[in-house]
Amino acid sequence: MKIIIGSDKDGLELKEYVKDCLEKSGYEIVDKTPKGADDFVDSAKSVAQAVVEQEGANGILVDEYGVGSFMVANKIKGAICAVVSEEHSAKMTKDHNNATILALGSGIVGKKLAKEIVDNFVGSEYSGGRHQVRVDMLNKML
Amino acid sequence: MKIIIGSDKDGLELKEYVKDCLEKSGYEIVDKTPKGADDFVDSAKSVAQAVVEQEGANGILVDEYGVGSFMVANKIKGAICAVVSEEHSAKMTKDHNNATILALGSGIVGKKLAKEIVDNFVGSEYSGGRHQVRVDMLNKML
Amino acid sequence: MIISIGCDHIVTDLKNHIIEYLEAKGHKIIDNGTYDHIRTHYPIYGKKTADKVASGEADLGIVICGTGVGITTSAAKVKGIRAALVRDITTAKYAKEELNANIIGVGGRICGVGLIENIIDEFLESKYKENFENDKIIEKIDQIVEDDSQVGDEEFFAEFIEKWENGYYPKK
Amino acid sequence: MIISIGCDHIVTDLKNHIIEYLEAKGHKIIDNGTYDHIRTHYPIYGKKTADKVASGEADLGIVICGTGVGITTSAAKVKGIRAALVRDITTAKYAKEELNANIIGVGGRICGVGLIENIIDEFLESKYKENFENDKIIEKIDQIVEDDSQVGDEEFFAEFIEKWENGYYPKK
Repeated sequence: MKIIIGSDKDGLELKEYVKDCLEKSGYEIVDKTPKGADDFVDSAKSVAQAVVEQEGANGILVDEYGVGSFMVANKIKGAICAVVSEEHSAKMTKDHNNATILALGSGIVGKKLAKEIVDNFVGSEYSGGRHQVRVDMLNKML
Repeated sequence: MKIIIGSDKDGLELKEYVKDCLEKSGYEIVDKTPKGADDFVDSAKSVAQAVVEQEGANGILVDEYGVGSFMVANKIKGAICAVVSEEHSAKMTKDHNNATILALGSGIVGKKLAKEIVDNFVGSEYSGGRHQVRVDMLNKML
Repeated sequence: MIISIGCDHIVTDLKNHIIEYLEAKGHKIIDNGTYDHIRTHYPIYGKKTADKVASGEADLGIVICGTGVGITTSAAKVKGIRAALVRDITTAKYAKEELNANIIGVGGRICGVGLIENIIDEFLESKYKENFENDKIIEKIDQIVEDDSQVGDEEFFAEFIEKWENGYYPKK
Repeated sequence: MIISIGCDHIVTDLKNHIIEYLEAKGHKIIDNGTYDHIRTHYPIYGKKTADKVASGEADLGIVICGTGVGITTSAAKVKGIRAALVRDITTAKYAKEELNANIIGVGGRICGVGLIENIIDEFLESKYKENFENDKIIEKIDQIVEDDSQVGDEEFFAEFIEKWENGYYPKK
């Protein structure tokens, strides 16, 4: 699976850590912001657009609180982004919401927790079924 | 208020950050482990014992998950330690449980969240009243 | 304050509790449903709740589903909405103070009610800190979506609701 | 597995839900109370729950109160108990795998039920990773308390319960 990542300057360190972990797990990483974008609007937009354009790709966004990236990524048509600080939501949002983008706050989650969240997100799959009507609704918006 | 702090090596960086924040807020800090203890058993025991001995002092413990320090500090008679990763518990445990020691996990909480948790903890007060019977029960234990 | 609120069928009881909690504090609530536990679809209620905020009918909005992700995402996709999904008070405060968030989302199967009450308190009580930096970021966020024709369109999801009722989607 | 469980009056319904959840998975539950919503004191139930684990009557224990702090602290103060208060699955896994925690605590007003179920699943399913490092830390923790005379003493809190009933403590 291809994982497209990006962060602003505040999220740079955690993004690098997450990137390392994912590379060690064998994922193909596309880093949209190797030096950190000027702000989370830029990083979130570019990652969300790239994820929407590439069938099967996932995205990971980091800024200081995560919530800014969440706000922005969901403004891109077809993007479903979850900001998460525990593992259960990371799994469930893949399974139920077909979320393809995960946002993390570097000032909110520590590295051990961030790694588990990311592993749960990239390791889970959308289960379809009844959930598809809701995903179709989200995808019509904007 | 005097705040007695300690960490193992994994918690050292977050402990230093918390220490800086508290010093800037004007608290008197006693650092029991300037270089980080060998393990969280040592740091938690020494901070918990010091807090119990000094009327009015509070303690803060950091290790990678926080939960090890919690386990250990509560083995000291008279110590009431809360391991916390959000602000509401940080307030409530002071107010209701008369907790005097806070444990944090450096791998679990980010710095922004850790600072808010610490501020809520040191800024709250025990409300006594009906809660005292429970605190008396805890203090009889061990 | 006038607060627009919405939820899915997983957390209706929690939403009712929050409505009582906020009414006791003197707020006026617009309850966009859902009103029972019959299976329904979170984007309906996320959009309805957000539409009221985008149009100015409500000051702020609150959305709740199981994890919070689905309903807050649907709210975030309404032009003019800056929706914050949170699990801590620090982020709620930041979102209001720096990003002037106008919708807060929480997961009712993720957060307990004590923490949720405190998150909502912080969100309602914090004030936006107006300054050049914050204004600039907010303008940048708001400019991503140009078209506002979806705001207030109550028939927007009709095609999907009809398909659902006609058995187009599996019920499992 | 035989699981010892306890709660205070704030979260009795949640405890009952967790008991059903675990019984459906085939576990045997020892329910140490409290059994209703009448105001009581968390250390009574934390200690009772922990005593069953310390004595070997139960394999593992679960304790719940509002924030989890009070009841988990009381469980932690029983000799032989390694109690972990958590709000995420990562910490639950760590506590079991590295510290061989035998009691898990959660806050019912802090965590939602979906997250709590997952935390408990992880705690029950993870296995202790026996190795020199972990064994050494655990021995160090267990050696802090020598006296085991409080374990199983059902009259231990009697003096405080009597004082409470006689109006020694304020009811506010």
